[in-house]
Amino acid sequence: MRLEKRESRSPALMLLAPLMAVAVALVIVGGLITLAGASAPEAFLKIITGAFGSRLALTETLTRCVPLILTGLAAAVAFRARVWNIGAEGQFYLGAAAVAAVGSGALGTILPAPVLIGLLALTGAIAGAVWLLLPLWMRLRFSVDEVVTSLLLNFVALLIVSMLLDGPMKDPLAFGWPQSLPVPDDAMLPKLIERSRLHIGLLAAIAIALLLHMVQSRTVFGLQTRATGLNPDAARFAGVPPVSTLIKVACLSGGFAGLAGAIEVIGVKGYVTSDLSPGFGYSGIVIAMLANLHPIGVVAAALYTAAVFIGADSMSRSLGVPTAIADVTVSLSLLTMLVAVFFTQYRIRA
Amino acid sequence: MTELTDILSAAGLWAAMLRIATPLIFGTLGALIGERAGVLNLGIEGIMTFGAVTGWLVVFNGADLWVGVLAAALAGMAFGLLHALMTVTLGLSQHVTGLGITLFASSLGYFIFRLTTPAASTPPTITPFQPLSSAMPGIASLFDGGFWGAVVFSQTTLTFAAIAMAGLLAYIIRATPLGLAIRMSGENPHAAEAQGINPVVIRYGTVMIGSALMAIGGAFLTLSAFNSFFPGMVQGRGWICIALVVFATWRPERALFGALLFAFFDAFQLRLQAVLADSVPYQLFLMVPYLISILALIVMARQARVPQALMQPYRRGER
Amino acid sequence: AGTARAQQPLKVAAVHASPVENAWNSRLHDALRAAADEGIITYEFSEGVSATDYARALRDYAEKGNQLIVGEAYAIEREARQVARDYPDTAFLMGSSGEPQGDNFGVFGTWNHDAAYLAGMLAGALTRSGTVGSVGAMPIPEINMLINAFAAGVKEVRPDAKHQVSFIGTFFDPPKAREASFALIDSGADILFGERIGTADAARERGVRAVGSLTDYTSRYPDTVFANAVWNFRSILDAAVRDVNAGKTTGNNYTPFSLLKEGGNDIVYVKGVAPAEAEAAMEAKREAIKAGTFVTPITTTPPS
Amino acid sequence: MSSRPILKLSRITKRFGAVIANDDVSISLAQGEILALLGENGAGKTTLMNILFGHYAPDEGTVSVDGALLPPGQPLAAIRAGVGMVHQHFSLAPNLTVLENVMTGTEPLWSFRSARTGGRRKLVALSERFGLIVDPDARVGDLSVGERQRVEILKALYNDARILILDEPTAVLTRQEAERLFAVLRQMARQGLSLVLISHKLDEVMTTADRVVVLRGGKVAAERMTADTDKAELAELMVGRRVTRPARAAAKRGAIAFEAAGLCAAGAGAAPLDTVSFRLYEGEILAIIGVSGNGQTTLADVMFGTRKPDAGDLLLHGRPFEGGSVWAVHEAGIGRIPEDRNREGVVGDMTIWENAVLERIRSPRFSRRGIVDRAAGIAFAEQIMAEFDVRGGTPTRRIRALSGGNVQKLILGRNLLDNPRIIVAAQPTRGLDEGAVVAVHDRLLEARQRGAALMLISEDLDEVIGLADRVQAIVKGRLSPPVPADRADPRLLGLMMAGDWQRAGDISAGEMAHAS
Ligand SMILES: Nc1ncnc2c1ncn2[C@@H]1O[C@H](COP(=O)(O)OP(=O)(O)OP(=O)(O)O)[C@@H](O)[C@H]1O
Ligand SMILES: Nc1ncnc2c1ncn2[C@@H]1O[C@H](COP(=O)(O)OP(=O)(O)OP(=O)(O)O)[C@@H](O)[C@H]1O
Ligand SMILES: [Mg+2]
Ligand SMILES: [Mg+2]
Repeated sequence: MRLEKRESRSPALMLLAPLMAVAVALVIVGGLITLAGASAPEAFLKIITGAFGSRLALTETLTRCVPLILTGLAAAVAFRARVWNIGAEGQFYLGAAAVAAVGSGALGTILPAPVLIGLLALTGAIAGAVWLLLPLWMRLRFSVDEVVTSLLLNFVALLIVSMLLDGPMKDPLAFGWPQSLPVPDDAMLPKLIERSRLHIGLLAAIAIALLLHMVQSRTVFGLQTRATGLNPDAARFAGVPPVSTLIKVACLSGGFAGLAGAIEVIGVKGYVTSDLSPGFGYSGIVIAMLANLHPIGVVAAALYTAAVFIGADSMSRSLGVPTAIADVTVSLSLLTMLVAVFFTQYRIRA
Repeated sequence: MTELTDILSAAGLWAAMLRIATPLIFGTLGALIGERAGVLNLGIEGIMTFGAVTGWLVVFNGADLWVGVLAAALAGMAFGLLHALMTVTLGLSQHVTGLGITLFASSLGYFIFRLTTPAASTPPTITPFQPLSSAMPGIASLFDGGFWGAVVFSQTTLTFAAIAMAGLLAYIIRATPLGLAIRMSGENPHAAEAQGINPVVIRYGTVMIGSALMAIGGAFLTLSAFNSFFPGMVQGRGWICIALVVFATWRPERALFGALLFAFFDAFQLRLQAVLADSVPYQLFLMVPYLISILALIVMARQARVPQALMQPYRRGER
Repeated sequence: AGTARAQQPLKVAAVHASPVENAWNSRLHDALRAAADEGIITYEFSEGVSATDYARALRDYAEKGNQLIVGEAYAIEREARQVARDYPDTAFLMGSSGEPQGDNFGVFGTWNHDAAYLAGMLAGALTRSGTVGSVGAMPIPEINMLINAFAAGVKEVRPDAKHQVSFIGTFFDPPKAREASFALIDSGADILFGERIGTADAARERGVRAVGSLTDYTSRYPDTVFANAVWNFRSILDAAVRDVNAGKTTGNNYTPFSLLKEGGNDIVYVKGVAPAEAEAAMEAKREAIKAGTFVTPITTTPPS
Repeated sequence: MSSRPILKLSRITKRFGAVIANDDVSISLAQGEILALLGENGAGKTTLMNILFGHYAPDEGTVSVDGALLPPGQPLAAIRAGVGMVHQHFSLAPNLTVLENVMTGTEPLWSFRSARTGGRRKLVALSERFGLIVDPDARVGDLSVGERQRVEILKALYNDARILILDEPTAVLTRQEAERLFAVLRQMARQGLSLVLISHKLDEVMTTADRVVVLRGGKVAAERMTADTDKAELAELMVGRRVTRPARAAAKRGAIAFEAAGLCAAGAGAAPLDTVSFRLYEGEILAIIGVSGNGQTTLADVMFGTRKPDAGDLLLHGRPFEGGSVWAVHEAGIGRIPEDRNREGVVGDMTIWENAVLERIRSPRFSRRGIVDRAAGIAFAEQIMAEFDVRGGTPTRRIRALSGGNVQKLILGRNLLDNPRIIVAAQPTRGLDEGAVVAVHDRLLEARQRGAALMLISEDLDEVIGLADRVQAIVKGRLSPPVPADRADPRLLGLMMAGDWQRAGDISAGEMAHAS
């Protein structure tokens, strides 16, 4: 028995594989739910209604999509150029912290809202980019692989943010809780739907994904970064400047992750805490992989991931199943989906 | 200043160092052995959590402590098998799979814990491993009151097992044919195959054994360091292990040293707090192992001693 | 309308940021379960809810028709208050260091400092080394005032006593709390005030004594824990349920129901461990607090 | 030489998806025999040997050694049966020592200690016996290519191989290294080892092998005793039609197209250039020869624009030229054919059209304001494929699907289609089969005929003698004076590459003044 690369992929397969993945995940989750004494079919129904079945469900699913799309794009754009950015989590936090630092300062009070929002988004993106340029610099200067360095820098970033929240950025009115000063109301993104958490960041994230897709498929820059990722030597021979290409890619990737943090602050939270992200940076990596590094695919994969989580979380509340079922469902369906994506590319031959 | 020397000369500090280091030693060795064969296992954080749950649950339901350790190891192996299936056989991206397994194993562990333990307002407890001083009072009494007595005999058997494991792995990797086969699989699996070694089997083996060690490291937290399980109690220790592997430049003996060094910082930091209150942010201490690891990487990259096939999938008959 | 509603139990939900075994949450959880058992309320809950999900859980419960939602707003003040504005017909009762808001956002603090003070008096009488220690999560006001009250109690009976504190930087890491406790014992403390779980375990292992906080730990650590500064959420809950059922505003500060004189906190101790005269002095102080003649000092700055 | 067959491959068939790599192949090998396996790129030689060694399991057919069947797909069984393989691409671990590389897998995995002392003794004895000298404790990553080749052979010998397979062992060796290797191989055969040799170099085959098997399209096309055949026949058997290397016609030498004076450049990991001077004339091929590692890679890099010179003057059609930029070189109308087509020439996972336009993507012909004109790129690729006979794909398929020869034709095509006035070609036929070599040579000579100036950097002396008008040798980063090619023979070129320019100069004396 061995694996063999498929010559072509039939549309039926491309449709069937993800469905199989969902089915397998649901069967296992269904078993766990039954163990917990609830009815599996009812639970599945609750997952769907929990993700899409009400205004709250839908807006919450979409709200959670926003950071996932951006961190997914961060991973996708980097991986395509073979920059192994595992550090989106750290970039997310630094982006968020930078936004809170700038937004809660004097600038936050004098600038008009649109300018302020633009400035803050840019600030977050820059902070995130800088945090990825660091491991990239180590790669270019010392040939240190960025997989491990960018991963390690996540924890450094989180500790830095935590230190800032205990120190200079601490909100004196937060009763000692380690959280930053809030950004002014002017800096908060307008809501898409009133009485919900859904903000216009969603449109921005989707627009960025579309734009990125255009850039990657139509432009010289897209062609060149793809070449650099696939074969850096050949790209260099063809006159693609290797260092500046990698730097541009890192700026985009770190920028997206930083922007995700920024938008989480000015879209949802209003300030920074050291538990701002439930692993958005890491989820982004898996999402990018599910999407085969395709920007539009990232939007779909982010929606899928968000929906599964929100749905399962809500189901756990409705049926009294332990809350952890939500994370079990998400992680299982990510793992099965990874395998499904694999089998769209390979077949088993006896 | 005298406070510093007081802290440093107290046996408690050194005993704490050994205790804090133990799960890190297990975890680091577990990650290291897999990486030596070419497989990065970022599932460590989740596998440690699952080991902590499993070990505890088994003992809570009446089994012997060592049965708990064994159960944790087996559970770890199961996740190792999953990781190997996905990364070795299917050749899926190792970091993505590992991150997925971390989320899966920790949430599943938490879920099972919730299902199987009675609702209680304080967490139910077990009787954990006892320090050597009570396990072998005869020998311990010889050292009674002494520095060594306090440092060594306050540990449980698992701590000594961790240290012995570091020595054993160092020996295996350096001096045995198996160790050579592992190294070859991590450096160039094609070359290993050309020498009649099946790198796939080696990778499965090391990932599964490594995951078992990680799970034992997790079980130490519930069976020795503490007596109950809490969700999230692994608290990032797995990630520290990943850093320590790099710090150790993929050598078990240095992994032992690295884990002890980190544990020393942690124990020292806690004691310093008691006297110095809050003059230095504790986060700075916690950053140290990560920063040192990055430094180690920079120094080492020149020597190119990173396993060359680390994270590269190997599929037979594909080019 | 009030009496009609009182017929059927109030729909209550709680959102716990930590697992329900966490000492603080367990106090809410126990009180809510007890009230549910008595048929006063129905109770459902989510636990281990991260900050990102917290506001959604609140909204979800509000949408599902719960009349009172109990939780902790500490780390998500701004969002929690927005939720309360968005769901004006639902009552919220949140652990918070802030002020109540509007008609439906009530707050409460965890004030078991009276009991901590009393436990400190026993500890002060018991310590041989003259050094006691406290292990806390983070230096936030509620934890500070608790540890400060304990230290003040110690010093009332033993003015020369030394009090050391260690913060573990996280709310939930029992092995770490245990290590921090060892560190305190190493530096001479022979009685530990365990604001965090893990402390009493270390004390038991080293053969020193410990004081529990929030919950009664005596049966869990029989020879180690001799006193507990127990906090009873039930009095707060009852007050809030009363207000909801009566159709009154719940935008109140319910913290005073935490006070010893309201039954919100009290010392639970093993008689005969401390010298009889120390127990007597402590009981006298307890009566004084009840009578209002003594007000336990409230110091929210970090202890040193 | 005994004729007892020690190895038998019977009716082997192997498919990869739709491709039939081996189709009912049967081969036998006698003890002490050297068998050469010939065939075009993609004929299935490597696949067949991988089956013999157990890397692949055949779809049909069997392998037997000494009459005993080998279980399919188990390298260990093949090793135990005495089969050793030196792979087309080295399979060594650079971070391990020579001894460790050799000893891996030779002992029972579960033994408590690796018998290193005994292993070292055996290795040293073997290397002395066969003249394969290498330090057992050296890190393999620090060894030269030739030394690594020796380690590969020692690995096989250490396992007591009685049958040794060598897959294109000389592709990366210098001529001297290759000759030394063949001497060792012949000695091994005399000592009773049986060998299978894969090579595209017919000279090597003729001088080393006893017998030749030719594969074509996965089938055995012919079998000959070396004594009964010649190079021309073998070439024809391989390709399936008559192939003759094109002859160089007389061409008119024109003006100086490119000139370098006192050129110095540091090499990254490669040897640097030390005050190098040369002239390229229109209608002429200047060959640069040399033992690899003497600076030809750096020279090529400078000509390709991927390396900036540190000192010296470059003149392009008499005007100063900056260099150091791929774009400038491209704009100057210099065609570039890289040394390693797979590493530098193409991006395997991109399409044929993208590979065709990648280096000229910034030209307004293929992009406007940063937006790629896909239609123009596809049209360009179609034109190349038609004119240069690139077979095996369409413009929108990934280039990985093409064989080496076709990839090389595409690279030639994208450069030659616009009739550049200067062409720099580095090792343009390395690893190609005879048919592909002829096609490439045809194109290069055609360009010379229409007046282009060519620089040919090559280690293949037959190629140089067949194509070049003048030859310069590069030794330790310095260039020898040029020698006219019609006076050059392998002996003279050998002297030049050895750095003995004085004697080389004497031999071709009289022609020197004329040549420069
Ligand atoms: N791993 C593989 N997967 C798919 N197809 C393969 C694989 N290996 C070889 N092939 C196919 O088998 C055929 C024979 O390839 P092989 O490598 O044996 O050729 P070769 O004769 O060694 O060529 P060369 O002279 O270039 O080394 C190729 O045309 C290719 O289609
Ligand atoms: N992974 C693969 N899958 C399918 N076919 C392949 C694969 N690799 C190579 N081939 C096929 O193998 C044939 C020869 O490939 P190969 O790489 O051996 O070329 P080559 O002529 O040896 O090139 P080079 O000399 O540059 O290595 C081609 O026809 C190509 O289609
Ligand atoms: Mg081949
Ligand atoms: Mg080839």
